[in-house]
Amino acid sequence: MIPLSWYLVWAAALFAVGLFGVLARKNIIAILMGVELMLNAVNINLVAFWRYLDVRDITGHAFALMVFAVAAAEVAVGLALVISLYRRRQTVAADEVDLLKW
Amino acid sequence: MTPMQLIFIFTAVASTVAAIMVVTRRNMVHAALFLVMTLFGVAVAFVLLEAPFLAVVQVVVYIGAIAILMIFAVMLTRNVTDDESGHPFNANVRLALLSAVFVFSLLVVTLGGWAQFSAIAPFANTSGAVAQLGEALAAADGYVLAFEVASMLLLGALVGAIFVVWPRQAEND
Amino acid sequence: MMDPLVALGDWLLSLAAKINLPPAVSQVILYLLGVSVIATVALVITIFNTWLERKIAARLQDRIGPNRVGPWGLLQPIADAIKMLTKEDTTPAAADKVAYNIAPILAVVSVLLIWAVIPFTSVWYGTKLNVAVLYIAAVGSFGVLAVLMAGWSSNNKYALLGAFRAVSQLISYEVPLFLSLLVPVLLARSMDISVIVEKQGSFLEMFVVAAPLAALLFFISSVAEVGRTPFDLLEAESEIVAGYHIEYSGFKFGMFQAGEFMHTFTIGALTALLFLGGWQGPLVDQYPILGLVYFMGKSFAVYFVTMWMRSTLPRIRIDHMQALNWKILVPVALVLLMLTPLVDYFTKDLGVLFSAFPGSPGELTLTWRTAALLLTNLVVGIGALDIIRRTSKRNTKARQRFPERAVARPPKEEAA
Amino acid sequence: MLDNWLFIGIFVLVAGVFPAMPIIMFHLFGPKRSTPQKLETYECGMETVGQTWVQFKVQYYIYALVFLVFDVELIFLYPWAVAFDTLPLLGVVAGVLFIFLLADGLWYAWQKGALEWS
Repeated sequence: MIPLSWYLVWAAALFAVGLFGVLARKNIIAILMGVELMLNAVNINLVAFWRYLDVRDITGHAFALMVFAVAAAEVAVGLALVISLYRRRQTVAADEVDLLKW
Repeated sequence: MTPMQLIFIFTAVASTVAAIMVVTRRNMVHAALFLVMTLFGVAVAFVLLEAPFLAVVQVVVYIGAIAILMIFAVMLTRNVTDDESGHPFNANVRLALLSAVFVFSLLVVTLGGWAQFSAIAPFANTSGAVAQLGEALAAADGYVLAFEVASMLLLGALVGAIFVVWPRQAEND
Repeated sequence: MMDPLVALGDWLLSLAAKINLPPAVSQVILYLLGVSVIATVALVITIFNTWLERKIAARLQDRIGPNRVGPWGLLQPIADAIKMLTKEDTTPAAADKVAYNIAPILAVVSVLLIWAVIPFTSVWYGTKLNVAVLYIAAVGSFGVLAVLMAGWSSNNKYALLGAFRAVSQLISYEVPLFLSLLVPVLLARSMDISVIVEKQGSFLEMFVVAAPLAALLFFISSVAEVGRTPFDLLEAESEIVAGYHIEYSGFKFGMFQAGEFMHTFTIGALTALLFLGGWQGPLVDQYPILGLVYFMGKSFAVYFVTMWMRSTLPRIRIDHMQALNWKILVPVALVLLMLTPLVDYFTKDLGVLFSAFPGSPGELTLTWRTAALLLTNLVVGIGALDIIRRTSKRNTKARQRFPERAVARPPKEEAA
Repeated sequence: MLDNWLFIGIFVLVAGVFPAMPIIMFHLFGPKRSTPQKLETYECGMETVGQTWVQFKVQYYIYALVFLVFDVELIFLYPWAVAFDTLPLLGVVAGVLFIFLLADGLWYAWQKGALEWS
């Protein structure tokens, strides 16, 4: 059977890859994809803890569902901002949009 | 090595490789398709964890809706100069790689010190999880508040996103 | 009476045990056989349906239909397949090769996978999932992905535009589809299709009686999901080039067509299972094999309605298509979903009130509940129709201010 | 329970092989007489003008957006419907309120004119 550690290490790897995407990519949509990867890694952990620690406690499931809702809301608003930005500035590169820098 | 372990390793490796492709591909549509692969791998993991409800939810929400929305956004914003040529990374790529490796090793080391790190799943009947979840979501001592807050959050997201993306009169000409 | 297929499975398992196969391996082999049988059945039905559809469409339009190849043209599908095999397989030079080749496969897979959870009789089924309804929804989302991949990878303006239109139609109609799928789940308190079928034992227990509006919403939005007439504006062959599969030829194009045909029949099967009681029917307890007859009969009845619609209704316009979805189907489904649980909850214990009267309380509850739900459905449906009629009256008034110009009217009598 | 999903997994593989087989066979044995003209993008015989990329309407995004929000909200409702028998009145009302909030979002989009296809 699969030990819990496998899931945790895999989730950590996905989280790290997502983090790299968020930090390194220029394209804002790619950054949002990185965020999705990180949220998925969190979800794997939540469900793995539910399965391996106490199945009767449904908290892991409930919070995984909340993560789905948050991910959907984040993507909806984030992509709306990207599209709105693109129509005004003709760019989707994060480092060209630094009006809020100062 | 049991067949289940083999399936897990295959899934984990495939989806991690796909995730690496997601963050490195220049072509954003390819990145989105690799994202679909990764998300499907996570759905398989949910099945292996005996949470089939979350597995199908993963496919419905992520592949059926979020990935489609992403591809739509990529196509709505595709810029001729932006995706095929040029560097996909910003100036901090080395720093980003370093911090990603750091976070990964930190997580593994921290979790490795935990007593139940290599626990084996207890034998349990998980078939009632969906009904239990539904009950918990609507129970006053459960997550009814989170349930309604999720609804408000999504309502807010919908209203906000339409407000942001809907063209104003001045922009139309 | 022992079921022949179950007996066959047991016999194969015992045979495997005799030659010392590990039980896991024999299990996998048995599943592989079962899967192949189900997939083959689905494909054979699809092939038969291509003939049936042309024949029935022809009769509805006062034609004869295929009648040359074989008796009654029965071998026509085989002739079509051979024709398709002799076509050249072209991949446009500018296409994205991998996505271009995966898309047609995905289009078929997304429909074929639904058959894994369809119960044919009480004992013949692929598998029982406790999340089967959501599984069907999940599998459908791969179909959307296939359309998007096909359109994008062709590297063709028309294909991409067609894919965008197709996807916006597909995802729009998924909303009322999911909403109306929730009603049978709510009434059966289970997402397992086998359980949903078992709850519809008698005629009055069929969910189409308790929730006719939900059944109608489900049917309309599924027909739109397939993109059949009257919702076939994605590939309107008489108006635009072809939609998202413009660059596909030969067998790859055939895969999209096969997926569409299979999907149409699958909708018939799903409607039969979720709302018409699937394999349930008289005498099915004694002879489980009768369930197959009932299930197929109901499925083909619904399938016939889709064909009927196809050959009689004109194509809908794209703005009407979106308006029908967002302004009629979704609001109606939402109102229905708000009322159904309330009515269900308050009629749950109604039988206790009437327990003084003769007749068993349990049955009485069921009848009362069904009647209350039916009434709710009718009120919502008639109310929606009324609102639609009133708003459309407003529209006719607006139209009267700008009367339609006659295109070809004969000169008036007095002028002559 | 994993048994059922083993069946689904095998079904996924077989369902992939079924349509792939004729395509591969067709690719191997089908006629191939391609010319550069044949492999050009099909645009009714005209030369292709410009990039494949064309400016799309924001409308498409709005429909996808409303779909996404409805999709996620419905996911919450399915377990609620499964557990319906055990719910107290408060739970039932919570679910109905949930659907009502869902309807609110649609109403906003409608009022905003975001649902019109223009």
